Amino acid sequence: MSFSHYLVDLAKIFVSSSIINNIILIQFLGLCSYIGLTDNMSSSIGMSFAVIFVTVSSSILTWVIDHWILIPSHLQPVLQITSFILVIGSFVGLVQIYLKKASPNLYKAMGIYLPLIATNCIILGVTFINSMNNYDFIQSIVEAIGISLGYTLAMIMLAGIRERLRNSDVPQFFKGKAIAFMVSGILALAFLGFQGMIK
Amino acid sequence: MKSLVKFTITLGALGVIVGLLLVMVYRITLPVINSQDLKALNEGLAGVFPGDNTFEKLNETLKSSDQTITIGDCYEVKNGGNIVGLVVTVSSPGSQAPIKMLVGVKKDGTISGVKILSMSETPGLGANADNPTYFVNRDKKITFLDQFTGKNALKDPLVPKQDIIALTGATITSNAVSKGVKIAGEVGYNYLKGVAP
Amino acid sequence: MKDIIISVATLGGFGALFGVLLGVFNERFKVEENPLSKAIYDALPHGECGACGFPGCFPCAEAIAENRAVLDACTVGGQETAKKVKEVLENFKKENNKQFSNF
Amino acid sequence: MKKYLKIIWDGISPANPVLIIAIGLCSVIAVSNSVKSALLMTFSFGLVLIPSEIIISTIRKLIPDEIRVPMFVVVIAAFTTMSVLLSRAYFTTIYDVIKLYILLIVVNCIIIGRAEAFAYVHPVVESLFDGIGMTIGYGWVLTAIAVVRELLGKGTLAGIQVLPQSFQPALIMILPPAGFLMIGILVGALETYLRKKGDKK
Repeated sequence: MSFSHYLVDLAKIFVSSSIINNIILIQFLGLCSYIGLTDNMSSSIGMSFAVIFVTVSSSILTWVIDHWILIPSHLQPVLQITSFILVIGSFVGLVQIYLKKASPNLYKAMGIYLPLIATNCIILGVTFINSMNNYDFIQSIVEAIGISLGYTLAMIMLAGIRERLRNSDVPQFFKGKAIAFMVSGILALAFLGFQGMIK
Repeated sequence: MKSLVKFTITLGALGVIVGLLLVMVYRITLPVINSQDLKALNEGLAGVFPGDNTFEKLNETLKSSDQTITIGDCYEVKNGGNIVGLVVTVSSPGSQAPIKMLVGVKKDGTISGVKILSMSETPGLGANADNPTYFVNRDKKITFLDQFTGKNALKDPLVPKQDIIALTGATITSNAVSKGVKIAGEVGYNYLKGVAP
Repeated sequence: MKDIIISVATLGGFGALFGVLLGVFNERFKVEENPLSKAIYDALPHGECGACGFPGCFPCAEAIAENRAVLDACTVGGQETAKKVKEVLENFKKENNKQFSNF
Repeated sequence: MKKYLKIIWDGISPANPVLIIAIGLCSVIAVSNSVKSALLMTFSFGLVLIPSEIIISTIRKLIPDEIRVPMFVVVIAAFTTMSVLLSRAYFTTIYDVIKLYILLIVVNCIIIGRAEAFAYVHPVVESLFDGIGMTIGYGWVLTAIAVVRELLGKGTLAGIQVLPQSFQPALIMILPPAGFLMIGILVGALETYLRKKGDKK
């Protein structure tokens, strides 16, 4: 198809992966770090950068593995899950070691949630979505960028809201994580409004 | 330096062991899985195009008019030597991944039956598409897929909220299935027109 | 036979490659661990539940080590964990008074 | 024996994976709209979590600390793939039912969360009981939410018509956002219960 068609298609993938099918508020993947870290803004931003880096680099490498090794050798049903996760887990290991040195307080703020990115539903989700829709190389990178920016958008939104909630009188019953769930429910409802924006 | 060697050996050895185990299990289970898939396919074909017919795989792949829908293998339906219809494998983009279906098409374009081969829609919502106990019409016990049987791919619009009742809470899945069936019906009709007028 | 080679080569190969990468990163970005927080971390129940307000047990252990948090910060652990943490702190203080003082 | 019961009880309420540690939420919200899928999810979840914790716990001495994350994920992913292949070949009826959930479980954070937090530092038997406790803890929360959502959303319970036909189901309850709201209420309830129990002690 013509080049302009291809660009329109890329834009469609980007918009639908970041907003319309937002990975957190519509597809409900990656909620563990979403609820756990948004009680302070700096760890949410730190986590989002870590997720962007690992998502994009993993989807590049997993696309290469998928199309150069797995599909030609018909070993996809066997090796796909394990090889993708090996790549993602190792990238997370690299980020973990690097962050421990580069910004120790960010590393401490992320705590348990940093290793959790490894199986974090988002990254494996992205690589699987790319593989199932058999996107080509550029499309899978755009999808990865779109989804991780969608993740960042949702994280920063909730982190901002929770910071304001801290000094407003939340009923005792809902203090802490409970109000974060309620707010996310309303955010998810709002994001439902984007459905069907792209025909 | 020491940790580098330690990591490489441990991760490398783990990769090798896991690789070996996975292939071993794959080799044992592959023949069984293939025979199961073949059985499921034959059941699917018979289910989608009732009657005692023989199914013969086409070696040419047919083109679909709509760019988002891809047509897979097609099977000519023969009854006593003459062609009575075509079963088309079609996959259309669902909410997260493509939905793969078998669609039976008669010579005049009417749909003889639809079966979903694979999809990954959310359980309880989109996944109700092939749920035998989920009825769009409770008293006549018609499931979501039964609606398509008997409709004509050329004359009927086959669009949710018009002549197809959509799945509650899963508009994307309903649209994807309906569009897939419509395109498969057209492709089947055009092929059959050329082969058996 | 071919599939065994491919499978072992892919997983083994990438495993070794990432082993090297992780090893290099680990050497280059070495950071000395605070022995006290490591000791306190071992005393905690590793529920990683975040009930103490810290995202995970290690941040909580470091907070106790740098006395940013109180001894029984770990609510799930309750009394016995608090007792264990107190023991770790005591014998740490006895062993190397000098090192402990500059934290 | 009392120690093991404590571990199981931890999984059920004080350290409930979903409500307190807040991990594994991805599948809870997506799947908790009908009791049938909630029970099937819990069954397939236990099928993967318990053996994974046992495997990780047996080989925990061989895993260097710095690269424990890649090691865990590869072991668990390999184990899940093998069980999928075996169940697809030999237990096809079970496989057809839980095939949608398997992918959800492989990405589930509880398995890695527990491998990292518990199985890596505890002996095998305790890890087994932690797996059981976590599965029950995960299961009761999922089913509780599913009961409420299916009742209000469809008027049925595990597919059986419970509320009279005249009841107009609130469609919102089966839509995913309701999963968030339901968990919010449950977390609030459990935390107030624990806070009250904590003050009394």
